[in-house]
Amino acid sequence: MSIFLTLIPFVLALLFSLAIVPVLVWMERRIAGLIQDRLGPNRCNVGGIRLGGLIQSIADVVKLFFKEEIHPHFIKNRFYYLVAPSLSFIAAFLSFMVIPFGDNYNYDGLNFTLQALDVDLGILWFLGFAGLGVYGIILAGWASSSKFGILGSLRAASQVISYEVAMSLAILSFVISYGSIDFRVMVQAQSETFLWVLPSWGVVMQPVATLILIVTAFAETNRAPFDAAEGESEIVAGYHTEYGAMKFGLFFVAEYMAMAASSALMVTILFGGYNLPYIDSKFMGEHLAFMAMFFVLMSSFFTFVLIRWIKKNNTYSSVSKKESKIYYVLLLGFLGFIALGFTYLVVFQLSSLAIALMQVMTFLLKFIAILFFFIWVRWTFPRFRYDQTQKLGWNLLLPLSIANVLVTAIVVVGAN
Amino acid sequence: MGIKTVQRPQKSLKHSLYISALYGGLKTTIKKFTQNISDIDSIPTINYPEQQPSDITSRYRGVHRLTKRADDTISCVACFMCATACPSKCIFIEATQRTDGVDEKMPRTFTIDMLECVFCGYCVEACPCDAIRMDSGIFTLIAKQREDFLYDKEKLLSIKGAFGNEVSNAK
Amino acid sequence: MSGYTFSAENLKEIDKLLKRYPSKEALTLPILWMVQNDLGYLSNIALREASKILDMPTSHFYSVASFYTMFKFKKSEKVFVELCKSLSCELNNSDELYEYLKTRDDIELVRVECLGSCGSSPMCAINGKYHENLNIKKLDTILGDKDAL
Amino acid sequence: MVTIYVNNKPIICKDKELLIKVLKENDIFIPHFCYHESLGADGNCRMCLVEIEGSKRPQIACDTFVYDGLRVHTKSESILETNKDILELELLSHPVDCPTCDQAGECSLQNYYMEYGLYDSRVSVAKNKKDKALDLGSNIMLDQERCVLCMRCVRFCSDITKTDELVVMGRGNDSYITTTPFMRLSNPYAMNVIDLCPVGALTSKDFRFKQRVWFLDSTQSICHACSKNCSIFIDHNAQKNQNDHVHRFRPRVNTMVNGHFICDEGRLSYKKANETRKNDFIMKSRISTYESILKHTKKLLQSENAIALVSASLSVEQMLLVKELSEMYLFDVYYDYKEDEKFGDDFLKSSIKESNLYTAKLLDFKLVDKPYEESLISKSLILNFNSEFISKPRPIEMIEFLTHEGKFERSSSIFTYEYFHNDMGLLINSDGVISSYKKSSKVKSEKFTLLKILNDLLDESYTNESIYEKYKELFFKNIPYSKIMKQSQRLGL
Amino acid sequence: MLFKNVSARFEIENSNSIDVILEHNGYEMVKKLQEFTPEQIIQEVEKSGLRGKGGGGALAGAKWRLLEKAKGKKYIVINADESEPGTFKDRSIIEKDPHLLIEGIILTAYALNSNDAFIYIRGEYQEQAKILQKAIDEAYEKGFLGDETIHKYNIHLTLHRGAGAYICGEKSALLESLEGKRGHPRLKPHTPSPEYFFNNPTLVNNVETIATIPSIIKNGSSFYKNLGVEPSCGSMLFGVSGHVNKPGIYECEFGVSMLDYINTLGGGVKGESIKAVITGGVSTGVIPFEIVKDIKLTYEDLRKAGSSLGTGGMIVMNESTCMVKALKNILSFYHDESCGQCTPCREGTFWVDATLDKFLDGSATLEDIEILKSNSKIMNGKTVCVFAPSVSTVIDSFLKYFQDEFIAKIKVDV
Repeated sequence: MSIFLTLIPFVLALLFSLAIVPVLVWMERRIAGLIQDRLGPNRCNVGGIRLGGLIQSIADVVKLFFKEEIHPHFIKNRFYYLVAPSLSFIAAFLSFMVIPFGDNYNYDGLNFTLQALDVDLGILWFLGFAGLGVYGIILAGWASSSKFGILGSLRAASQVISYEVAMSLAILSFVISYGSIDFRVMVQAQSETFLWVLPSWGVVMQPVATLILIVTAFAETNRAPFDAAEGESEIVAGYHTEYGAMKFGLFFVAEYMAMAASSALMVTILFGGYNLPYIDSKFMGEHLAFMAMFFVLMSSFFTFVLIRWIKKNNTYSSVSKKESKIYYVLLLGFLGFIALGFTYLVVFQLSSLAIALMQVMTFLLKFIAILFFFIWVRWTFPRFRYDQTQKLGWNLLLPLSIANVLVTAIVVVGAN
Repeated sequence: MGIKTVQRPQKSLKHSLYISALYGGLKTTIKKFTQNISDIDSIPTINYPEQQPSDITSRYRGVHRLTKRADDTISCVACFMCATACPSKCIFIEATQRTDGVDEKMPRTFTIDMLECVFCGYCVEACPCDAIRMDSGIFTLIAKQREDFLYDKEKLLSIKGAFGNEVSNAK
Repeated sequence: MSGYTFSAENLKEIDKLLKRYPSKEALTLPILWMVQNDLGYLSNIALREASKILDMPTSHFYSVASFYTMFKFKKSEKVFVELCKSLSCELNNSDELYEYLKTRDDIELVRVECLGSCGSSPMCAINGKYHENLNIKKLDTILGDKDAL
Repeated sequence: MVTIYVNNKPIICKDKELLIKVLKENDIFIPHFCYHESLGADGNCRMCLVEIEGSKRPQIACDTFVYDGLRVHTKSESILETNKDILELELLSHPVDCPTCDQAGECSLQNYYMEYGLYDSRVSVAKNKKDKALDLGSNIMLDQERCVLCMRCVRFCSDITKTDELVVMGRGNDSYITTTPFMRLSNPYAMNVIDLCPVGALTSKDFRFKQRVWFLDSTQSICHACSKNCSIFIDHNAQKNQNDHVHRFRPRVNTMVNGHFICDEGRLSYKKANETRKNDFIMKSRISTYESILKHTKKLLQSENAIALVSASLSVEQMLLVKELSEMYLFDVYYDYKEDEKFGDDFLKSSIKESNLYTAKLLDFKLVDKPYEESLISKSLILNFNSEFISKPRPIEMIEFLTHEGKFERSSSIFTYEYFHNDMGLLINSDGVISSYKKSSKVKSEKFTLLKILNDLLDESYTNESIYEKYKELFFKNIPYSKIMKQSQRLGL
Repeated sequence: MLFKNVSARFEIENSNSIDVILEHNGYEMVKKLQEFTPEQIIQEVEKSGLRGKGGGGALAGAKWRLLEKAKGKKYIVINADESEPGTFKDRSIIEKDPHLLIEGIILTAYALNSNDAFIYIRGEYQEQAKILQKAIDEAYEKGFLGDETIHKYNIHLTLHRGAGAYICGEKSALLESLEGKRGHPRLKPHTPSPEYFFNNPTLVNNVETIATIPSIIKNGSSFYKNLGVEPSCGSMLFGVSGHVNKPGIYECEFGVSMLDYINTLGGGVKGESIKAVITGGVSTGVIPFEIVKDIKLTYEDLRKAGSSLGTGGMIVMNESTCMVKALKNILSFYHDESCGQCTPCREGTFWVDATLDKFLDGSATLEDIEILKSNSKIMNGKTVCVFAPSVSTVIDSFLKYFQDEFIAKIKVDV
């Protein structure tokens, strides 16, 4: 049992990083569709179950797995060519490993950390591995022996160099504010209040650094509007022009994972991490029943909203009614499971587990919201030109972040 | 003389911060998103292929076809104007002597590689004989292998126009 | 068509003319006339013979002969009527004659440009002989008298 | 020398020169149909009307002789108007069947229409009907409707070949060009009328409907059909997804060699360029690689007692490298040639069919006669440089350098090299004129050139230029390479 | 009004026979040939102000001088290729007094030191050629022509028959034809020079011009000079045809009123009134009655009226004539007769002819009038010879005076 419980953080990390990718892809497509007055993927199904099109992403993954591997003949260095996507993937994956999804929890007197890798230097790890991701890209571009590839990777590399500095400095100002580089400490620091009413979230404490962090996070992950590195209108697909099948898939997954990691980072240092505002683990432990009730009520509210929405909108074909019924059953079942689960945990006073569960749910909610924001931004803003990207990075964000660090340091030193 | 010089708008602080513009953009898209998600049926969508589009007009650039003259002979004279105009160089013609007395020259082979075609319609514009048209109304190109996308003369001749006016309008 | 030989009389005439003109080439038209007067048309064999006499390519004879309207490349057995269509004749109703002659199928009718009989129009030349101040009745009698033609 | 002013710009030219010639030499646009450098003026097309100061009416440039101070305008409004009107008349009876016309793309009517016309047709009367697609013989098709009666073809047959097959028949608007009745075009230079014809009236039956000319790339080259070495353009192209294909040879103006024309046989010899060998490297009837066959050859050259036979059609540079090779490995070089008395004439056809015999003699190669057969007895290796006259009396090692299929495919090792249409080089013709042929920059060559193969055998890296320069003092009267590239040079006999 | 100089012997019966002619002062001057020096004859012709009667009206003396100065064997060619519709004066000389022509030729040849003369007669004149040939033979017989002549001057005269090409009336085309080629006019020399027949300097003169010579030599230059009105000296065989009661050839002095000529000699117009007159063969253009009534028959007067005297063959048209049809007739003549050498003429004549067809079948539009005008412009002055410019003159004159009739034929767009 304890081994099982030890594995929980890993499983969660895997879920949040790897398993979120198909969901993200689905979200991206559907949101893009809805923003653009389209429907997005909605046809792919397993036995009539379409999960709103989510099956499409799964089908895509399957397709990518089984596609023919093509190695262009002009690629001289097969090893680097093959290692590049893996490098990107591993870097993105590892950077996720230090994100805490909840407070520590106890079971049977054992203490578990809700963090895949229980390290104290969270931010440094994150920065280290997030920065490493670009090596994969550079290697891919170079090993492709393709002009588009090398141009894409050069763009990506220069972009990362330009924005890494500003990002680090922005994070430095958070580190100064929170006085720690440990994510968990940061989260706890954010559960307090600021100016009596506001939650002391990073976004409130450090608005400028927040802005810088968000912008640089976009740039770091090569997301629109900073995706000149794969600007298909000029350089086909940038660094992954010569990649196909699962090799491309790895880049694809890595990109989304990097995005997920960035979101997780933002949740953690800007939006109070796994905590609800004003409420920390201690408070939860003290008002467990009330909190549980709140969560169950919230869940049922969302469930009923979702059911109403399905009822109204799932009119695609004659089988949709049947499908909807299955969804109702599943959703209600899930709700029932949550309600029963909480009841069980509350009744048997497994407060630590209950708190962990609630915190993971909170984290997930914030996480999805940030991801939504990522997607929303992508389908709103046009791509920056390469020179504009550089200008923004060096001329605006860098001085701003330096100034912010200085001001923060002065305030913190002055306050102490 | 005819050039009007337009002053670029002066950059105000509001402009250079871009905040309001960013906000405006995000507002527009989220508005669309919420509107659409709350009433998905309001998105005008054709459930193709169960539902077939009904709004294809004669100007729609569908799959090419070769027209015939009033006397039911091929109207193409293999002048290569289409192949010359083609930006993707996907029209392959071999000319030969025409023996049916209608004209001097006709294509022996006339092949369009539909996989390379970008459906720009330049070939139709270029044709002096109204011999190639894109008025078939066919918008789906499906085949099981690459070779099937090579539309040869017989195939192109067999495609019917979807909007009447079968015969070439050339003199 | 076994061949064509110029008559002795013609050859003598050619010899005489050769002395008059500065160059052989100038005899083209006289020789063509000889052939046409002889045969009624220009036959290929005769032209080849002519080209030998004048030491000129045959093509020259075709080119020159086709330039002039009076040379014929085909033999015609019918009565050859050249009806003037120029302005003076037209003003004096040559059209009427034309309509009439069109109905006759025993003649080969050609409308030609001015034959220089404007003062005695309308007119036509039948087998080269001028008939002037015509009207349908007069024309009818002329054509009726086959022997006189 | 006198100074004339064309559109107010001074031009210095010879006195009493034809104005149109001066204008053309100075690249001043002057439309014309009947005038041709080789045939002179006829004055019938009236396209070359120019305005001459001091003369009331426009004058034709092909009947105006220049004198000092002549002031000519070719672009004044009235002249442009006049040219446009005359062009309209030229097009009046023209069927405008450019889609089916092979001349489209190199047609004077089209070019002038682009220059002066671009108007909508005003013609509402029925066009004259004449014969189309007449086969005149000698690979020539005539379309009388397209003819503008410039008489270039007729004048060519009467003035240049003096065969008088073509003739203009009829008068005025009904006149037409045809062959003399019961005659067909049959002179050995007949196809030149295709190039002479400024419109699409005379087209080549051989090239008919094969390709549109705007797809063709032209390369300056030399005809290899006889030792006259007429300058030609090779018109070739590679269609998408296909190999390069030579479509025709056209004469290239070279006053030192062939003037404006080439013979029909030379013109049709382009077919040989499309029949080159498929397999590149053969060793004992098996497909092999360049490296291995090179190694094999070097080994043989070092160990065996060799003799070489060269084709007298190799270029100067190729022969020079063969000479280098023979000096390195100490073997004798022989050549042979064919003489066809029936083929030669005093115009553009030479009875010697090998195009570079002059150089073979110049380099002291030995003429094949009895000693060659005798010397074979003691030899154990024959090197054959594309010669047709090779014989192989007994089983003997043989290395062949071929452009086309050879006689001894089975028993020899073969290097295949690029035929002249994809190569560059120098040739010296039977009159001792050295000319250069160039390589198209557009063709992607798959085969090696003989120069490259020989360089590899020699372990040297001569270029066409460097090998020539090395020997120019010795054999070529010190004429610099660059000068030959620009213009043929006379070496003298 | 009627004046008899060249036509003096026309009325005599069998006037084309040498015996009859000899009785009527025939070959009078030739017999006295040796009394004159060649220079004297040339001077007389020069002084007389004799103008070429073939249409151009250039001074004959100047032309003779050009030839006289030229080097080489000289030839004389008599242009009897009279093919212009409305013109038939040379025919009357040939038919009625061929010996006058021969006499003129001998005088001219003597004056210009030429021993070979040719008469180029149009192919259609078969009967006339026979008459002329007979006359020549008679002259040879009587010793006026040949190697040993009674007047001690050797001259050979050859009759050369054309074969039906109007353009051969143009002197350079005539020489081309005489040389045995297609009758294409030659490119004009850039300086004044005589014509050349196989590179030999050659005089080409009209039949009537040469036929006038004997009378000038006989009566002296002042006699001829005093005829007519300066600078249109002398008399001319004017012809009249078309809508007149007495069509024919009547010799008059220059300066006679055109209307008088038509009414008295021509016997008046058929029908009610004169609508228009084509003044001197169809190539001279048309003038309407308003101008006709004030005009005198001189070169200058007619030039002023925008026409020209041409060959003096008038075609009279009465009020019933359709001018569109008349123009169509003339243009189809030009279309038929264009030699096809120069593009503007070859295609232009075809186009205007075909355009006129459109007027006649009622399918013409306003643009077709523009086409006629622009073609008339392009045919003027862009060609080798004056054939195309005449077409342009004709079209211009018809459109100038009778455009209304053309517009009336235009299809009315509904």
